[in-house]
Amino acid sequence: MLTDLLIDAAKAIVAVLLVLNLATVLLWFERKGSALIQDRVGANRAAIFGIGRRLGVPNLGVTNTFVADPLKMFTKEDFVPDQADRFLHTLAPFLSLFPVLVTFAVVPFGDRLIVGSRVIDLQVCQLDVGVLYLLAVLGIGIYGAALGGWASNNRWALLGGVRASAQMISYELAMGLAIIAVVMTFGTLDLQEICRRQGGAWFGWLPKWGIIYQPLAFLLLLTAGIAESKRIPFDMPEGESELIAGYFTEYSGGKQAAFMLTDFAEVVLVSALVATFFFGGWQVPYLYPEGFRLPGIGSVLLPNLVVAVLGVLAFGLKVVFFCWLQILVRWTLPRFRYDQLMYLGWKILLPLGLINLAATAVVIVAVAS
Amino acid sequence: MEVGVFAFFAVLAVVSALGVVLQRSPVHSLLALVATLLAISALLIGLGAVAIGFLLAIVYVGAIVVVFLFVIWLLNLQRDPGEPGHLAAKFFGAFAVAALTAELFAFFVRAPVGPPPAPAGYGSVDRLADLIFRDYLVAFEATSLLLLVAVVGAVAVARRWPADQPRRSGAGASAHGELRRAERA
Amino acid sequence: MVNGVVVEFPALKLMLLLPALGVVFNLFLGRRAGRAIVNVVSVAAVVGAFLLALWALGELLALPAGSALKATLWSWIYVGPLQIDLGLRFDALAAVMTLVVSGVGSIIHLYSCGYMGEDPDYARFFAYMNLFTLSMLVLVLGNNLLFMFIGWEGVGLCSYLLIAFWYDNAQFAYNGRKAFVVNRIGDAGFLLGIFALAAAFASRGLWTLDFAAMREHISLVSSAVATMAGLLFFLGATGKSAQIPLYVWLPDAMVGPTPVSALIHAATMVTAGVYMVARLGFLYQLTPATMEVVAAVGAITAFFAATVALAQSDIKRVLAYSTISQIGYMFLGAGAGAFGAAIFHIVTHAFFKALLFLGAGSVMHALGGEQDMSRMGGLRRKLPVTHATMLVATLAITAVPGFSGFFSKDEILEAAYVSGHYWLWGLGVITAGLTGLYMFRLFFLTFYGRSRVEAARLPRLHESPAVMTIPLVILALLSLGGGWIGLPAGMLWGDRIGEFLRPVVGQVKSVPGLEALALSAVASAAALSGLVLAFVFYVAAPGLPERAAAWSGALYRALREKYYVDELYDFLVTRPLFFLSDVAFDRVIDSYAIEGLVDGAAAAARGGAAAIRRVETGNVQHYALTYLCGALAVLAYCLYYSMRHG
Amino acid sequence: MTPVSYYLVLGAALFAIGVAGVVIRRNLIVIFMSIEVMLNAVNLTLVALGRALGSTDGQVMVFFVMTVGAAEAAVGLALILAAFRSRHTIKADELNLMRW
Amino acid sequence: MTANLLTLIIFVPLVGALAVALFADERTVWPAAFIFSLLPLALSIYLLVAFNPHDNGYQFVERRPWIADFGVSYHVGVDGISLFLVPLAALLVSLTLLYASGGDIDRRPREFCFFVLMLETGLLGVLLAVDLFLFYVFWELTLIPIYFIIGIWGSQRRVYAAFKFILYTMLGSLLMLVALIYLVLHARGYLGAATFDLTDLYRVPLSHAQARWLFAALALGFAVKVPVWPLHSWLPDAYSEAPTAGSMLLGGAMFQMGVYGFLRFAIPLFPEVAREAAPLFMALGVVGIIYGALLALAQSDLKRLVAYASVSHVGFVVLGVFALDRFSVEGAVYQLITHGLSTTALFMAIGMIYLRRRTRAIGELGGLWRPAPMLGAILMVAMLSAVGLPGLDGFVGEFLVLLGAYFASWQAAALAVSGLILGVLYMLWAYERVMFGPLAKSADRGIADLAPREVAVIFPLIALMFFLGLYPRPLLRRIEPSVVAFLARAQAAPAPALSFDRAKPQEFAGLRVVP
Repeated sequence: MLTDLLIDAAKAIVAVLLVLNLATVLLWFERKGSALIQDRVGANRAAIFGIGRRLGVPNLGVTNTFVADPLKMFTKEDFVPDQADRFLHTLAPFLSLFPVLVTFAVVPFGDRLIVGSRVIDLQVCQLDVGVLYLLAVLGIGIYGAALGGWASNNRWALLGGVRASAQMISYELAMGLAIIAVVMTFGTLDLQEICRRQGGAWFGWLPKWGIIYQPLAFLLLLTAGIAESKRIPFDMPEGESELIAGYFTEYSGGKQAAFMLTDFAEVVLVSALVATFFFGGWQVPYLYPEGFRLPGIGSVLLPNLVVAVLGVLAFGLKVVFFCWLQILVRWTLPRFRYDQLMYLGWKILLPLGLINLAATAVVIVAVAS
Repeated sequence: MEVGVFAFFAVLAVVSALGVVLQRSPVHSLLALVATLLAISALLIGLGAVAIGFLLAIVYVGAIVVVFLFVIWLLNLQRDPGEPGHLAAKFFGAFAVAALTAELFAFFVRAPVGPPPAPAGYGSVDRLADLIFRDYLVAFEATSLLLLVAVVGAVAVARRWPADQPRRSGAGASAHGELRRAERA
Repeated sequence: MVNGVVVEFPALKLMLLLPALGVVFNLFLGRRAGRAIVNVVSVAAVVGAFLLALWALGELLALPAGSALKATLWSWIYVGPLQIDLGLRFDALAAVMTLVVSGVGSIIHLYSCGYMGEDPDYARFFAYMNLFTLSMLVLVLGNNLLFMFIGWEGVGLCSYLLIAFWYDNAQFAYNGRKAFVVNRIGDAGFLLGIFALAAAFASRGLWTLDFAAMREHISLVSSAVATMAGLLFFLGATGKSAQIPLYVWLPDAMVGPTPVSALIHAATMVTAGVYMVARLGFLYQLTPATMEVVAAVGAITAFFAATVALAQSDIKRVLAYSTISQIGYMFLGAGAGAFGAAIFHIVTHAFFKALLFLGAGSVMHALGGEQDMSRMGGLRRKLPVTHATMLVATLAITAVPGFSGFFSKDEILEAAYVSGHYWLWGLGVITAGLTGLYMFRLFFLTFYGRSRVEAARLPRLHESPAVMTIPLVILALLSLGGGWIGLPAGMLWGDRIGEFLRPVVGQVKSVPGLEALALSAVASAAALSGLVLAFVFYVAAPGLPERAAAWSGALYRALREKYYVDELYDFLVTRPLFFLSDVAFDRVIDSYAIEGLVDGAAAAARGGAAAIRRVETGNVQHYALTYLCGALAVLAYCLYYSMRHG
Repeated sequence: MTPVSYYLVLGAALFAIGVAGVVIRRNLIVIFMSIEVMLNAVNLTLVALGRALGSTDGQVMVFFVMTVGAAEAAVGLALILAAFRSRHTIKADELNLMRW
Repeated sequence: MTANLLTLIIFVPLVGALAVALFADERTVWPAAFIFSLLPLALSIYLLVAFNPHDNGYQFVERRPWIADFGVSYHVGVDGISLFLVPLAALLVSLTLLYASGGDIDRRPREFCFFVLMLETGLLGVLLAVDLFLFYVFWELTLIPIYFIIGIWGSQRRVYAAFKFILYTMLGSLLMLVALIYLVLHARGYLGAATFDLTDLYRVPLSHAQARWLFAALALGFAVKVPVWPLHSWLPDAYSEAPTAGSMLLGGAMFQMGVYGFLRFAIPLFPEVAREAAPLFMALGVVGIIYGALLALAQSDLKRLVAYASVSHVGFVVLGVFALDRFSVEGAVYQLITHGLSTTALFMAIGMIYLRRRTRAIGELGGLWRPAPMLGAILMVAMLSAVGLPGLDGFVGEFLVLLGAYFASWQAAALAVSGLILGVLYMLWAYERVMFGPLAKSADRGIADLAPREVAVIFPLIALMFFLGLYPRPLLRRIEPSVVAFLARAQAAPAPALSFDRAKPQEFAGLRVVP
């Protein structure tokens, strides 16, 4: 009984650490990537006792993002504006970061791993209403931004908070519809089950991934996801030109770091969801639990461990790819005006989502009869 | 769902409910409300009604309370400066609530049966969906209509009419005034 | 006791039709038809009635004694067993009365053509006079009590209309109303009498109000009911015939035109009471007690009125009181059982009283409406005919032997004496004296002594035109000879009228010759003494009356003021009545009590509502609180219920 | 498993607290939130009893309570907004025009 | 034609009302309304002719189920008692319309005609209904129009008067409704099926206590309408505040409803209790007579004087009805007719005076005889008829009532006779102050006598007064059988006060006396 508990705890810790590290890597990746895109050098100053320079290694700003910034963040003075609501001010960052990290509990990053007699499901917790959990927790995320803006007793912060929550509600709706479409096609709310149902291939060569069933839902989810994470082009809450830093204007130090982290954690989350729902999560094309069955060539038997590791690697690869995609999107598209944002959210994504839903329903009924 | 876990969530619910009632700042009571709702949805999930538990969380915490927050913002409500007076009403209210709790407790304490083992798929979504879309379909459609009406009503009541200047304080401020102005405009 | 045959005689209906046509013509066409035609039509109507009456009398005389002529207009009220027709009955009693009414009536109608010469409302006047004649004939000819009651009230109405004929003057209108109300009080008594009688017969199974039928079965009625009915009828009679206590209206009725006073308030209407008592003689004879009452009231009223007449200065008021006095005599006669004598006195009284009034009328006509005797005197040269006729009338009324008054009044006094009412007889004799006194006082004051006529009126002083003097002469002849139809037994052709009336009203046994002579001697002596006394007072010694008045002081003033009876009535009846109606009922009971209750209830409801309204404080939380309490109550009950039932 | 009476008692407690909030607090918004608390207390009781009786009807009812709650909140808040805009106050006892 | 004669009589005015309300314009409204009121008059005259005087039951009976499960049937019939009231009501309504068109009602004639015709339907319905439910419906139907007539066209305190009138009558009629319902439910228990039909309800035995309460409720409802003495305070206000036409309708046509209610429903349904209550009501009647007369004496407004006069006369009718004697009941029914005539004539005359002098205060009037002798004559005849001068119609009814009352209790008759005396007093006093004396200064000289229209309006009334006074036989002959039936039904108890036993001859020309 204890070992189960330990295994679960291990899974949970691994999941969280993975996400956090990935987030910081993304931070670095984005800084250097954006510099590359904008044809500039990017962070390359920080070095620990000049070791890198002495060794002739080019300073890629790695120490900047991995050592310098975090240290700075956590040692800076934690400033709370006067007359602001101290309790809310400290609660807000937590409320925005916590929900995102918790969502990963339900994201499957691998198939079953058989270790001796025990079968370990590479998913932090097997919840057959995973999707509902997902939506519920995302809902709580809104409070972080909203309270952040309200508690810092700053007009611009408040406006930022209002914008953020309005935006998140609108796009949560669109994301919900997309997810429902997926749930309808796979007939289950459990994400692991959804991934399993994306195994196998049509006509021998076409893998049965979600994107094939639900291409429109994929696009909806991706757009809504980016909007949810409040990253450019859906950057209203912290639009520099207007609201300085949006709802975390009055934040500094650790709390500021928390908001930054939520930002990147959301990116990872969105890519994970997109991967799970539309790209088979840990499914490797033509890889079945017993091994590869290549179309036309034959099948290669592989031990369970190898299959599991291959699954996890595939999943990791897909997540990284979509993170890259989102960062790319961030540094290419200009920011939307707020009404365009709302227009996109309510007048385009929502109807599309409904239409998609209706179409899927029709198809399912047709197929079923 | 063991008693311990139940106790934790029960205490959390009660405390946060008290928070809702007693907090000075509306935002704090709002957060207390969020806490109560989450505690209740947790209890529901504990009771096996998983689908409705999460739905409760999604609908209430995700949407309704946020709207509350929006309204608090719009009205820019600060901390209530405390409410002196009205002692009679308060005392009488408290007394009535106490009596209510006593009576309810008297009822529920003697509820006889402990919950039997839940049947398979007890709280699952499809059982719930089955009931809603088969036995209670009419009610479901009615509620959809209700929601539509509510939305339209809310917009109609709360929107700012074109003719609205910033209101002089109180004078002629009744709804009738608006109508008259709307006619004039 | 009397068997006569009853013959159908349709002409009776015609007798009523003529005056009715007269009324209709005058009312509707009178104004357009012009004065002459109106005069002719009106007089013709009454004369026609008189001729028909004579014709009917002839027919009646041809029939055996006690018979009657009959005619029925149409069936009136038929309710189950009670069947009342508008039936006419012309028997001996009705004959006499009809002749008097139509005869004297026509004379007076003739006279009023002259008297009302200049009055613009002549059409209305003659309409009323014809209506009066019609009502009087109905009263007299009616064969049952109810039809008679119609006539009874009809004459009351006509007297009201005629008294208040010159309605511009508010006082005249008041007097008219007073007359009608007092009459109405009497009529109420009459009506109650009818009910009592009807109930009495009904209890025996006999449903009728016919005189004949009632007379036949009168034995069915117990004496107690008979007494009550008799008294009630007599109350009606006092109202109509102006006896104590309901006489007060007659003196005030003099404000009407003189022919009206002559016809209605002298000759006909006021005698209706006596006729009614005579007609219901069979009822009265059942109970001697009522007879006593009738006689007593009659005598007392006679005496009382005579005393008041002494002190009146208005010529018509004197005549009014004299009428009351004379009718008192008639009731004395009736009360004494001599209905025949009473009727005979009606006849003679009609002649000389009508003459006196018309004479007074012609005097006033000559003096331009002057009524106060203190401003007359010495008129005998200017008004010779009036003077002569008035002399005859005055002699007749004071019962100077030979004149008509003597015979009828003597018969009454004799009957009174015979029936044992000695002190009533004494009172009667005294009154006879007083009558002589006040009548000649009037005569001398008017025609003899210094002329006190105002200078202004002197030039116009002239004898009345022929149309007025001829009736005076006719009436004078009748007053003179009228008495001869009722001579005391034994003389010449005896008591023709008494014989004629006996089948209907019976007759008192006459007194042996000697005693009768003695009685009439005493009465005549009293009368003559009155005459002499008057001569002494008013002709011989002009100053004497003032000195006498000064000496008697309070008594004289009391007489002049009619014993302050009007003021007494006013104090006892009219003032409390109006107080009762205005203050007690209208203000206190109606508006305060009943209205108060109603409005009070409304106010209470409004008050209650105002109190309850406070509950709506407008505060949402109070409502929530009340809601909560309600819920608590329900819960408590459920708890209690579950507790009890486990 | 915890006996159902615990849930009922908890539900009752929450309901009572909600009622107290409604009756005592002056601020309309807080009143509104207390109402939400009352609603959810009822939801809890419904599901608990449903669970005790083994039927899902309780949950269906909760579903409908939620929709009604949502509609009520929407309209209620709109009313509060309109009231504030015209009367400049959301104190329950100051909004008492509908009185005698 | 004779099959549904009564239905025609009842509903022609309603049709007329609707027609007038919808189609008539300013010019044609009065003639149209008048013609529509003439129709029921003609029909009711035909009814008079076709009525079989010897049958004492209901004639021209029409009976169709209406609300079957409640036992309510459309059951109308006419008998001796209601026979003459119907044409009278129709006549009075026609005359009212004719009179109103002559300047009395100047505002909104269409609504006025509508209300008058509707009132006529209600009134005729009340008189002809034999089914209790139908009766109640018509009873309520009459309330609404008269409320508006007083309320809209009345004088200053009209709203107060109309409201008070409605409250009084409504209170009474609600009690009546409760009694009706209780009776019907009780009947259902006994007869098996609920029935509102009067003749069926006769057969329902009731315990004395029940009967007592039911009679009290019904009696109160009718007593308010009659009005019996203590409940009369609505009458003076209603009569004096209503427009002349309204007073005519109220005083002339609607006045019979209360008494008719007693005769048709209250007494026959609960004879024992009625007999028991007879002395009380007789006393109230007598009080009413004297009270009304004294009040009339104290009034300064002509209309209020006539109002109290009618309170006094109603006292006679109540006395007559509750003497429960053949003569008095027949006299009472007769007086219903004659009082209707005389009150209407009086109000008409007062209306004419009002049109000429614009005031009804007796103090300000005076000397009208000189310029308007015909008006004076008409007022005189109307007053004398009201006071009961023999030879006019008032006397016949009064005589019979008093005769019957005398049989019942001579004390009551004796007191009631005082009413006659007081009657003359207040009538003539008023007449004198209005007609005689010098013409009041304030009056302008140009007072005209009666116009031809006015003569046409009042002539039928005066003619009827003389006719009914001199030749009442045809009416009495037709009323008699029904009164006998009514009394048989009420088993006229030996009058308490009468010392002698009343050997009542039972046999008449071939008449069936229905127990």
